[in-house]
Amino acid sequence: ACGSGSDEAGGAGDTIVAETAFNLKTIDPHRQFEFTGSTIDSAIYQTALEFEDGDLTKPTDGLCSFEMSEDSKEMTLTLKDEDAKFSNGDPVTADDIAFSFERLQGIKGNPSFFLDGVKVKKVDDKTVTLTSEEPNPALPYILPNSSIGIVNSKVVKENEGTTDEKDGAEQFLNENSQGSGPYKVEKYDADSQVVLTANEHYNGPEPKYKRVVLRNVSAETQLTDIQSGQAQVAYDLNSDQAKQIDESMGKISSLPSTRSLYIFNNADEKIGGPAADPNFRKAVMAAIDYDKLIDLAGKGSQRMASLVPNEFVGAVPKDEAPERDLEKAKKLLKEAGYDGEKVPFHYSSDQAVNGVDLAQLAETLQAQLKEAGINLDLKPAPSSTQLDGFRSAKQPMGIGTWGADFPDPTNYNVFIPGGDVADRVNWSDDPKLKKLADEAAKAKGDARDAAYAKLFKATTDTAVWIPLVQPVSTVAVGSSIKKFVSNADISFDFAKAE
Amino acid sequence: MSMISIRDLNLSVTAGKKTTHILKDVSFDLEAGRITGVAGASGSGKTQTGLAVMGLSPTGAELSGSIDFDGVELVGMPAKQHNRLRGVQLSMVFQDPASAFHPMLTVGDQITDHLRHHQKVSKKVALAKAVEILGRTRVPHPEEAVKKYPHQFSGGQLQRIAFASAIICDPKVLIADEPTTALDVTVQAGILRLLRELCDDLDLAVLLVTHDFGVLSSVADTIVVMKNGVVVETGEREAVITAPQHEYTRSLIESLPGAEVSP
Amino acid sequence: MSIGTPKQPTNTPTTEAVRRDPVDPGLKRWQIRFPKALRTPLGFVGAGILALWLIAAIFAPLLAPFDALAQNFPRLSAPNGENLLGTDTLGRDVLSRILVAARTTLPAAVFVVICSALLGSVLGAIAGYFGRAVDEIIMRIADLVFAFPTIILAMVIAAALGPGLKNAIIAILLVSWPSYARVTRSLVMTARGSEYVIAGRLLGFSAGRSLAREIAPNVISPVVVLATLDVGSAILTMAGLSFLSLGAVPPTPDWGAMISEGVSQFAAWWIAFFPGLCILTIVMAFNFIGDSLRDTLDPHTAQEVGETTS
Amino acid sequence: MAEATTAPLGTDVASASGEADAAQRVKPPKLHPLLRFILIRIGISLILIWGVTVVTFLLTNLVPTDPVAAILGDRAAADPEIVAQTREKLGLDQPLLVQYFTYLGNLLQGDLGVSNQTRTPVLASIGQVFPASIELGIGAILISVILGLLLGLLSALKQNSLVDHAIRTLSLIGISAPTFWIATVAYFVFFFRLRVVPGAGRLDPWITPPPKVTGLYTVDSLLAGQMATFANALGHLILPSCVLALFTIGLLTRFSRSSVLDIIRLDYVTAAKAKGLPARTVVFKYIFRGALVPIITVVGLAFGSLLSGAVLTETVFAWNGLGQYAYRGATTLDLPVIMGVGLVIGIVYILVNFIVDLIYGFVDPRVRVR
Amino acid sequence: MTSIDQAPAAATAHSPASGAPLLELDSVACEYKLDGGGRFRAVNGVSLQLGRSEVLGLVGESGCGKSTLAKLICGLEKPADGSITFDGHPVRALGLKKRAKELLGIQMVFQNPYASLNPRRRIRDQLDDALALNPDGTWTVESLLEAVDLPADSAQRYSHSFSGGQRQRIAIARALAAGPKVLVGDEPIASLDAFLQARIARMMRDLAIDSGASMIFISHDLSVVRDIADRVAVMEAGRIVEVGSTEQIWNDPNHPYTQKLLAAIPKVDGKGFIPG
Ligand SMILES: Nc1ncnc2c1ncn2[C@@H]1O[C@H](COP(=O)(O)OP(=O)(O)OP(=O)(O)O)[C@@H](O)[C@H]1O
Ligand SMILES: Nc1ncnc2c1ncn2[C@@H]1O[C@H](COP(=O)(O)OP(=O)(O)OP(=O)(O)O)[C@@H](O)[C@H]1O
Ligand SMILES: [Mg+2]
Ligand SMILES: [Mg+2]
Repeated sequence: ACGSGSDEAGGAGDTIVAETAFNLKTIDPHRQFEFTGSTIDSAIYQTALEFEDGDLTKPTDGLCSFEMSEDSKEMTLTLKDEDAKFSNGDPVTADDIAFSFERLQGIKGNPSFFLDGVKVKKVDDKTVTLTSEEPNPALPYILPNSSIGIVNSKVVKENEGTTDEKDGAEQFLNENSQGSGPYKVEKYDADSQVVLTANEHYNGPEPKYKRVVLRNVSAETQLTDIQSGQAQVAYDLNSDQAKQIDESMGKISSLPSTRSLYIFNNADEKIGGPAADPNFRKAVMAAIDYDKLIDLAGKGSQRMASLVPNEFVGAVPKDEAPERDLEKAKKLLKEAGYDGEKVPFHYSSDQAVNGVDLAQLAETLQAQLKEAGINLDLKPAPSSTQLDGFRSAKQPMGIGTWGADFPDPTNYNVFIPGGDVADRVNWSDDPKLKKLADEAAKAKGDARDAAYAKLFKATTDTAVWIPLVQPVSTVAVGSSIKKFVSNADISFDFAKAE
Repeated sequence: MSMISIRDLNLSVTAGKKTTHILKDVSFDLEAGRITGVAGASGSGKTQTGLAVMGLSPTGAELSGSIDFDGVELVGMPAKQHNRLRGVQLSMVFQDPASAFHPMLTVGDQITDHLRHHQKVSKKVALAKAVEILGRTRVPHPEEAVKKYPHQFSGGQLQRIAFASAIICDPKVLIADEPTTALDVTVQAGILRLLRELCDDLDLAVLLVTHDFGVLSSVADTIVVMKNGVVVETGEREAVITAPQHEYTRSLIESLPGAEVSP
Repeated sequence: MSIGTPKQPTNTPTTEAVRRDPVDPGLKRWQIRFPKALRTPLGFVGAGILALWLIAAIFAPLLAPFDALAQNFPRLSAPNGENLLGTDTLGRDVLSRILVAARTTLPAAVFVVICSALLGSVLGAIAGYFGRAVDEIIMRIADLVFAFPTIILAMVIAAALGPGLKNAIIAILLVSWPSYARVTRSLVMTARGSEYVIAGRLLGFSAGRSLAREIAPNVISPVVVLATLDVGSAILTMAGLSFLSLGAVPPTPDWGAMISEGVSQFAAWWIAFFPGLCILTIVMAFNFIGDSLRDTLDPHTAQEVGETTS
Repeated sequence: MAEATTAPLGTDVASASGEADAAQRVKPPKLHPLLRFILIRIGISLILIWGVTVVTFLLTNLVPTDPVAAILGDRAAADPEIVAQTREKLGLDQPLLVQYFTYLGNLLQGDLGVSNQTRTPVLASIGQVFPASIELGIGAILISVILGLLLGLLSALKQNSLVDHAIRTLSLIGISAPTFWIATVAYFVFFFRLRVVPGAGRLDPWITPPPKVTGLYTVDSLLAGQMATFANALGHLILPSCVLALFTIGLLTRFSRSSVLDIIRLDYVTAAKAKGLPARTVVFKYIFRGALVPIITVVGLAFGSLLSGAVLTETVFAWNGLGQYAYRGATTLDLPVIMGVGLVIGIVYILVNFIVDLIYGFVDPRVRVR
Repeated sequence: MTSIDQAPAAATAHSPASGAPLLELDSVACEYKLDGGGRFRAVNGVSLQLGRSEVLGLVGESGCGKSTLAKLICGLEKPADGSITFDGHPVRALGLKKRAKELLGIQMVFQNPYASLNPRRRIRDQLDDALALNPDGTWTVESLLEAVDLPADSAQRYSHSFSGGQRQRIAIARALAAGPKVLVGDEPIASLDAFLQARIARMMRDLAIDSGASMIFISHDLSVVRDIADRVAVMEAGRIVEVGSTEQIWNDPNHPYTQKLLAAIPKVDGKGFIPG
């Protein structure tokens, strides 16, 4: 009665089965803002710019080539890929590019902020310009995002697509993708699975796997499916699970994650209690056993000296990361006058970030801080409730996560007083940081890197945000796939798998 | 010659470690065309005697002695063989007609299933026979009655149906366990008359279990009186009632209400 | 003999003798019956297992070889000489955690069952005794609760109130009272119509008195039996909620949560296997005892209590 | 004696009083009792269903989370203007009662709302996942009814024998085991170690589901004549439905045992034996039929525990059914999903028990009205 | 003399003129709702009187409404029509209320001895409850048990250790303990075996008359009724068809139904004659 086995999986021929625990609201590129959606959209849509071989510091040409004005205020995109065709055979034009940008901005979806303050203008059949009022050096890092995928404007408009809030093309786009990428949607079911088939008009190399089935399953099932050959790609394995995949079953591809894990402390004394005291916060920072956290997050995870991932421009060098020092922690606690009272510690109980289970992380932190005499009162909640509480700035302490929207330090400005996220811990004012931020905004080239590093180092020193660990993004690939591309840009490239 | 002759019948039931003797050396005869009435207070073993003849003693019961049925020994007879006699040669009618029928099966089905099983007749033939027998036991509208369910009949009617079921295979022995106790006196009279009639017409050997001396006095030909599993007196109807030999029988009769006992 | 003139009762022979009860009549009926029930093999085994668990729970701090919260062992080590049942994903001793978990699970389950038995039987008694509108309202609500599968309703309640032992208990309480209400109602209704209660009413008993004096003693033992069986299902539901991470909040050790942790670590089978075994044995113990107890009830009442406590 | 045989056999008084009975009827019943019974049951079911809508509505209003934030996502929720707009669009600014009637109105139009998490209409999603649970449920019910009844019957017929004790003990163990644990252990042993059953899910992932007719893969694949798909779907069904059935087997075994024991004691069974009927007939025609009526009721109840079990089992077997959908809804506090699932499950449960009542009414000629 | 007339209200205003019947039923009717809808008139236009220290037998076949009538008298059913008066007080349906003091003089002995005693309470407690109604009475638990021919140690036991006949005697004792003026026996002997029936019935009569009470004795066993009743009422399908002294009913029945009923009683004469 054996209906499975890796041999048969190989025999399943041109289908690739990929598994992840879904967080999927839509695959309308201009609305999607979650991992699952962008995984799918990056296989369906092409973008104006791309990262060179997945190196997040090197934006390069995609559908277009680009040129940035001296003052970083104007970007000119020139249609480069003349043969690019949408899945219905229509060629990609400058109209499509301009429409896609305008639609992203106009429908006010989650990713609309990407092009905040940018004016889109089609110059001619080959050229589109993007003009910003303020210098916008991050733009080349933003455009490769799959949320800014280029859609077939003609078809989308025919199906209630507009560039304002009246847009009604979402459902159409979920079921009938309008991209020029290697795949198109065959079946969309946000609860259980999404099936992609090859786009026969794709002008790149023809993918070996003509069908992609992306299934919604839990990490533990992903593990057994990879092991048994039921699935070829698994996105959510944690380090312990990844360890169980041996050579015969498949390979593990690890990349530094673009997501950061941190502890937040509320700066308002009424809400934060002890956490509002810098000495207490610094004590927490000194009480954490970072090596153990690295162990928990698995091979390839790294120390962080700020919230900016180590690979990004503006990252603070790893060796400046905080270290454990229990003596110091105890001393600081004494200074803070902390006498062991319980501090509520919030986190999403149902969330794992690149295989780091937040519940486990919280338990680990609780045990570690205990050694310094800090008592955490764990407050787990489903992500949505948890997020609610955090957003309304009512949580004294807890675990936060941030995934880079685009690989540029400006993406982390939200953590500086005045930024959205800083508001959530009632941290409204810090003149010193303000000054550093202004300096960094003006800096250019290599100076920019250093200026931002300085800003974020100073931010970490306040210990409002305590960077914990930069996890590792793991993709397990079954043994039936012999060759594949997996990089920081797209964690697994279905089209290039063989 | 008697149809059934019971000799030194002993019955004991073992439950757990406790053994109770229910029947002790019971002996009496049933004869064709005669009604033998068994009387006794509650718990004296009347029902168990009847069930022993049918081979339906409770599980864990130990039976010894002899029950001779027309030359065949029933005590110790293998269940399979006994089963071939039950319903065919030996039949039984129970005390409460309402609970002796399955509530979810039609009356016609229930009074013919043993006929169909034992005599391998078709359902149609069996039903035709059922209608005839129901007519014989004076159940009103027999053709419709076979299609009805037990709850659609009154107690007296059901008891008539039970008699029909008992005689449908032309048995030689009929055991009636308190067939009228659950019925009103007026209905009782009809049933007693039916019993008498069937016994005479079909030459049945009837064992009538009852604790009602009125009933015995009306239909029994022979009376057996039991006390705590022991037969204390056996004799002709009139003799036993008018001139009881045993002290126990006398006290039973004297305890009856009113002045029905004629001197 | 003239009609209508009663005779003196003659000294008739009587087959009835005063039946001696083998049990000392000085004890209340249910008091003597329960230990008797435990003398059946199943009841005995159940009581034995339960006793072991009680000892384990009470003396857990002494019995547990290590601190159940301390993460100071190598993570995910298989059962060995030091960690008899292995360690979990955070390097905690599984055996110690299992023992400590019994300390929350057992009292919580017993507590929730006592509460829901009280709530349910009071409501059921009111519904059964007073009938009519009160009965309709209470029983329709009970039907409604029945219309949702236990775990789903409990899941929604627990999710709404937030995870945590307290909320899990509230959730289970809210979903489990109706079975008591049903049983009590039907027992009370039977009792209310029964001749001994009517006899009491004819003697001028008030509703309260007849409920408390006449009916309650006849309802208590079935409810106790039902409750015993129900402790098992409360433990199961509680474990189910923790399995769905809606139960006890970490780091409090909890069997359901341990199983769910183990599920993600298939290779480390010991993490899930042993807590599951604990749940199985303890639920079994309660079911064994409850089952033996039920056998001591009379058949009608046993039917009320049902084979279907789930 | 001659007198006795020739005298007219007067009609039984009981039948005569049947006529009196009619005379004593003050108001004859207007409806056929069976029809009346059905109407009453329908009425009760409708009231219950209405109650279910109230309960789901109230429950979800207890949830201390703002659905707007969940709908909008992290970024958009930061904009108070968009938040206010969405609130208005969803009618969340209305009083509770108005919200309830809007909800009820939508329900009547088959609109169960849209999931906050996936933006998929709840009804459509339930249409997707429900057949999966039904397939699993039917599999489990079949297994548990067949095994449960047979074991119960066997156990009762051999009361107090070794077989009886063994069956009773096993069924007690069956209802004591946590389903999710058994599921995990079974999956580990039978799939992971022994590989005798296929893995999680309803089909091997690379197999295209058969064209949807009923949504049950086994049935649909047969309809489409895809034997390989059928075999695959059946293979996937076996382990989860066995695991799920474990509890209900125990339940039904115990119940049918006690039900059969009750029947065995009855006079009509002795009467059947006294007719010399073969044991087979006595057992199946008389005992079993009598025992079946209460058992049908329990099958209805068992259905409820199957749904409960499904939540936990489906999680382990990645069975994309109602249980998993409910679990996702509950853990993400996806209100429309929770309400939708609660409603559907409540209605299904009520319907199943309505049908059970009807069967009860039809099977038992003494149609009973509560 | 036992009495329950301790309540002043009962002793004063309503004191009935001597010679007035103790219990009077005036064209009483009772209806039951039927399962399938509609109503069933179980008792219809019944008028009856019960004098002091009198035993009235009520006979009729199964289902004719005897128990319903008994319940009406005790206030356990609501009359659809007519009125019942006890000792000058109207008998009202009990409902969920506590029974009115002045009606406590009506007590009942039920048919099923296995259900009429509380299985979870000691016999003594149950008797004490009844004795409490009648503090001035001469009865004690011990004397009651003696009167019904039970060993004194019975008081300490629970009902399950008694046989049917013994239980019925306890039930009689309980009813007597309350010092009733009317004792209603609803087929109190029906579930006993034939040899016990007469004995228990006679015991009931003696105890009731000795304590100054009247009794309504319901039975479908005519010979027992003949044995103990002063007057007999014959009931058919919810109506009383004939009332008369026991002698008159037996020797000279007027109503054809009564005649039929009497004719159906088998005689214990050993003559082999089937009645009816
Ligand atoms: N299945 C059984 N197992 C054990 N003892 C039994 C069983 N059936 C009956 N007895 C006992 O056997 C004795 C005789 O019972 P039986 O039923 O023959 O009495 P009976 O004379 O028919 O009484 P009744 O007039 O009450 O029907 C009683 O003491 C009874 O308790
Ligand atoms: N609660 C009830 N609902 C409907 N009908 C009832 C109810 N109680 C009794 N009846 C009917 O009323 C009629 C009289 O019943 P009752 O119990 O008074 O008869 P009875 O003379 O006491 O009969 P028995 O001798 O069998 O005790 C019967 O036909 C019965 O079916
Ligand atoms: Mg008998
Ligand atoms: Mg009656």
